[in-house]
Amino acid sequence: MNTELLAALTVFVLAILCGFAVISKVPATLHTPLMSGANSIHGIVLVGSMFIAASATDLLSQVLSLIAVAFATMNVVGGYVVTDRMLQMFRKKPVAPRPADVEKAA
Amino acid sequence: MNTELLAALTVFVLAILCGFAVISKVPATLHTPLMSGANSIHGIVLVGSMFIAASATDLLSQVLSLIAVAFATMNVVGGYVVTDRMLQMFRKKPVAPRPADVEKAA
Amino acid sequence: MDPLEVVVRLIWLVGAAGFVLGLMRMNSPATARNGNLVSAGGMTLAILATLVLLAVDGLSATGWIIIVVGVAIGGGGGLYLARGVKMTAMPQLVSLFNAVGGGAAALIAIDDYLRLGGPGAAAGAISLQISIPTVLDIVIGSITFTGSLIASGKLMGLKITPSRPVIIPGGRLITGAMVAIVVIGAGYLWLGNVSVPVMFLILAAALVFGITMTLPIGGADMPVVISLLNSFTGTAVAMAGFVLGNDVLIIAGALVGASGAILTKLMADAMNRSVLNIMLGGFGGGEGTVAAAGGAGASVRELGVDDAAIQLAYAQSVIIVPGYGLAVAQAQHACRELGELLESRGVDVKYAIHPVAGRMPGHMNVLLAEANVPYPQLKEMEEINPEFDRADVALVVGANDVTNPAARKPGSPVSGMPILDVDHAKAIIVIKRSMGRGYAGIDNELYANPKTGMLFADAKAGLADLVTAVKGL
Amino acid sequence: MDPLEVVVRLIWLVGAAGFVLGLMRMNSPATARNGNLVSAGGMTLAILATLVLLAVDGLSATGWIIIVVGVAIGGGGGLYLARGVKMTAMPQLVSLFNAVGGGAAALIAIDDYLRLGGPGAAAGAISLQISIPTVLDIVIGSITFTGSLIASGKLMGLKITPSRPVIIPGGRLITGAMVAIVVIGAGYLWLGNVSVPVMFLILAAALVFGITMTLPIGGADMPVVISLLNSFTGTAVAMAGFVLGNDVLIIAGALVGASGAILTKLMADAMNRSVLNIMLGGFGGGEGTVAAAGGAGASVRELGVDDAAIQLAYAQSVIIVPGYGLAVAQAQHACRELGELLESRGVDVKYAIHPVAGRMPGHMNVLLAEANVPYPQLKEMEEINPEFDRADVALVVGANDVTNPAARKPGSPVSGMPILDVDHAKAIIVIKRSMGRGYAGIDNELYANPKTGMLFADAKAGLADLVTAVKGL
Ligand SMILES: NC(=O)c1ccc[n+]([C@@H]2O[C@H](COP(=O)([O-])OP(=O)(O)OC[C@H]3O[C@@H](n4cnc5c(N)ncnc54)[C@H](OP(=O)(O)O)[C@@H]3O)[C@@H](O)[C@H]2O)c1
Ligand SMILES: NC(=O)c1ccc[n+]([C@@H]2O[C@H](COP(=O)([O-])OP(=O)(O)OC[C@H]3O[C@@H](n4cnc5c(N)ncnc54)[C@H](OP(=O)(O)O)[C@@H]3O)[C@@H](O)[C@H]2O)c1
Repeated sequence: MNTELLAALTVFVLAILCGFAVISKVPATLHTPLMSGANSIHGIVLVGSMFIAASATDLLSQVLSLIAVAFATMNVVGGYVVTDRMLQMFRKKPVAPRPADVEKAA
Repeated sequence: MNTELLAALTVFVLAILCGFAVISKVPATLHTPLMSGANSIHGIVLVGSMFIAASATDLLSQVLSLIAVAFATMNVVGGYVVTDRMLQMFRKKPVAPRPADVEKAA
Repeated sequence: MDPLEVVVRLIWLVGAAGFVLGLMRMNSPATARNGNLVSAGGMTLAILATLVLLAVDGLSATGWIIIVVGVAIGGGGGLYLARGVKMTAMPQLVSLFNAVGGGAAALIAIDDYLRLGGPGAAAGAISLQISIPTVLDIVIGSITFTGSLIASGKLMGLKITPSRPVIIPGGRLITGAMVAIVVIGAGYLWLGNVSVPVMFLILAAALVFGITMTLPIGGADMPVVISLLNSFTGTAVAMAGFVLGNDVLIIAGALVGASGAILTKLMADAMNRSVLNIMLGGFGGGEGTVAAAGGAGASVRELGVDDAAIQLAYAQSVIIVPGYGLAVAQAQHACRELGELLESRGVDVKYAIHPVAGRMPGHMNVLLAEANVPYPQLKEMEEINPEFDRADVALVVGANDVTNPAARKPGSPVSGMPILDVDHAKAIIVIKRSMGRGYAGIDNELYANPKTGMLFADAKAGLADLVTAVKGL
Repeated sequence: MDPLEVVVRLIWLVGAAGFVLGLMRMNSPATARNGNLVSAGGMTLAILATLVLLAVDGLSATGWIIIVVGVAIGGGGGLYLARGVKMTAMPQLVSLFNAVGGGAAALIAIDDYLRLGGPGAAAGAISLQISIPTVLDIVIGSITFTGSLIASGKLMGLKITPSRPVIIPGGRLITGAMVAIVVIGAGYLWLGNVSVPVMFLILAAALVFGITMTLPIGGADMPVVISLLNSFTGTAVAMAGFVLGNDVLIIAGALVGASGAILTKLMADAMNRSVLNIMLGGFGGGEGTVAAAGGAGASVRELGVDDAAIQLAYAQSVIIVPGYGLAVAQAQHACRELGELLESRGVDVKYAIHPVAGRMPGHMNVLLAEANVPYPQLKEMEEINPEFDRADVALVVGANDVTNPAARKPGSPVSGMPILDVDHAKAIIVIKRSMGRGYAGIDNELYANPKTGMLFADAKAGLADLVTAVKGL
């Protein structure tokens, strides 16, 4: 085993431990948003997809990497937007109308 | 910056994140044991102390590394033992006497 | 390493830290939205840094086209779907996004394998260090891809993927065969052989496995299944990171893999199920079991709309208990209307939200928030339970299991699940269509309680009738 | 990398994982003890693997001697102290262990610097990559070393380190000068200069800084200070890891550095203080302020021992509220005796444990457990507070701030701190020596409450008198 792989393994294990530790006693109502938030994070695969797109020379590779980039971007963009929409539902208080708005209405 | 340092930095940052995540809503009664438990962990400096002991050639180095090894071992051994003693206080229920003990007493 | 690469890697590290800190903040309602933004910020940084690196390294015109077109298609599609979807359809969308993420991860490994083992490549063995993560990435990514698509389809109630458990004739056999192909194929490749056809065979088997694994599971269990597949995608992405030698993929992937696993367990625990049980297809028939009308419905008291309206209108305090039936009937707006009407008559109205009412965690919060029910009226289970003692009427709308007193006694499928103490109220009105059972498929002795009156109706129609009746008083 | 080194590094990784998982389990009382064992297991693995690596790499005889002798001395000493210490003296011991840990980390950097920059070394610049962590390690490690020793001494109440805040004449000036020396020295070395004397100058300044930083802080704030220094040691160890290029030191050190920082904040929050405030020496005079006898003691009702004994003996239920005074007077055994006596007469006795009663978190749990008070009788604040309404007598033993109703109103130093609702009991008996104030240095209007009777006595003597009196009834 070379140094690089060992370093990669170390990083892998530490990230797993982070993942275990990061989820603590979450109220059940946050389970779905949290799942959705984690779902967006693996959209990072877009970085990898861009790398294979950059080095694609034959047609097959180009097609595969195009699909990969499109898929990954969908994961990222859709994931974050839908999570944000879910979480909007959970704001503690309805935002008080700002004075300016009230004036306008009056 | 070379690859090695970058890898070390990555590991450093991930471990910090682990540290942040690992402490969640702890009941106040566990604060002291938790502090003591973390205190034992940095006794890992014993590993480093053994390395400098192994490569010490002049007297000054030898003395310094002897102190370092002694200090670090004290940190490790004392730390874990005292933490364990503290935590013994927190067991939920007094352990029921085992049947064997009861018989003996009878 | 040239300075640009060092900087890019440091930015990736910052991005990864953003993911961790973001997830941490998403653990509590007050900071959750901000946490998602932190995570998104980390993602943006990581992607921009990658683009700069590629640009400086001289990305070819074709490369640019692929990336721009891909981002445009994927981003546009994702945005369109995420913006347009109804609140109640969000879980299926999450599952869809999860599917494409897993697909992208698998594609990376496939592409890599074609380069190393394809016709144009230099002959020679592929080191274990590459072949292990490559095969794992292909297998896990493909299972996630088809599995999540099926899960999504089940939640949408598509014809080809009905929400009830689908028993395929010989399904176990097919699943078994697929597992065998994957295991043997992987072993063959890891022994040092290089073969593109075998890789494709593994790919195909994993895709089929994803389907046969998910089809037999009932629609009601899907949230847990989606969470599990989400964790799988994380693992696949981490494997892609090993294939490409890229730290940020490894970190983010492992993070999601691990946190997703914990989350899956929490979700299953909250509804008193074990993950293994769900994956093997347990009692989770969901609506499939509704047909079995309650045999214990011996001494049930039926209530007319007008009687119910009078009870509600002249109560001091009413607690509304929404459940899955409210969601199915899309009765949230009717529910809010009734609540407002009662409030305007001076009745104190509150909503009791059980954590697993409905079919996804937070289902009721999302529904009622969509209908603009004021947030302070929504009460979590722990908060509202002591108040049932003082409530005049508990109005149960399409909820069943979450009110079932059988949960307090051992020996039933819901035993041990904390429930809403509806039976402590002075009177109970239950709106549902029949004596049909809920998700757990068991009878509810609450309905036989002398304090309980049953108002048999579709939730939406029943609530609308109540509104009319109260207005007429 | 040769295979042995690979294996050793993997074992180190397993050890590090043990630390994280151990800390995670230490977050909840049920798993805490097991968590400490997991962490200790990881440590054992890491150390044994290191020994094997050194042995195979041909450790010299002198090397063996240093290690064996060092381990024997340190391990023996640590074990002796940890086994022998009284429960109430544990915080000072933790601080001592923390001091030696920081010292060891500093020694590693000192040794390394002597090798690279000392007379025998090849002349030439030391790269920033080494000089930055070396200097940081020396500075942080030394501050921790002396700072923790002082903190430990203060808690032991040694003459040279009295527990009250010590104001050194010109202290700020000295502290400022030390900071200047460290900053200038570090800058000098980081600019590429190599100089052992400058390194020793920095070392000396940091050692002095550790003393002048800690001396002015009151003994009562020490738990927070120790926790902060603990976090410092973690950071120093991580720096030692950078110096030696050793991952396991980096991981464990950073882990402790970060978790220690969070813990410090939690501890400070629990007693309603800010970390900055504490470090700059706030109101934390602790017993120093006791002298200021309460001026508000206008309408206080004094109670005789016999009256108090009658109230207690004929009550249905008594809640005992222990505080710092109980700890000072070492009255925990007398307290348990009284509790048992009352129980034997059919009185229902419970203990109300405020999370920050005493001078360290968990102080009361530890004390009462040592005196063998049955665990089920110890009630946490949230659990016991509703029960005061039904209690006949609340017996307050040497507690003050944690019962102060002023906390419910804004504008006092304790405002916002959750308190024990002692004033809800039908009658209140307070045992303390005088009208002296508690840690926060403010009066307690509870004592002026008509329901309250004051029994002025040392906690131990007072409780013993009560026992005698109750027996005589
Ligand atoms: N929240 C989650 O995350 C989640 C996920 C998966 C599973 N679950 C499980 O789902 C259950 C949730 O409990 P619940 O009380 O909300 O629901 P439930 O126990 O599943 O009961 C729903 C009831 O609604 C009635 N209903 C169906 N359609 C209706 C309509 N159009 N109008 C009026 N009533 C209608 C049904 O009775 P009729 O047929 O007589 O009308 C049924 O008994 C729990 O067992 C939970 O463990 C929850
Ligand atoms: N637990 C922690 O982690 C921690 C750490 C640091 C600070 N603190 C702070 O410490 C305070 C703890 O509150 P507390 O109510 O336990 O204690 P307290 O408010 O400090 O009051 C202790 C009282 O005990 C009395 N006392 C002293 N010696 C005594 C003796 N020998 N016999 C009988 N009584 C004696 C004193 O009054 P007399 O002089 O009249 O006898 C004093 O008023 C809080 O303000 C908390 O924030 C806590």
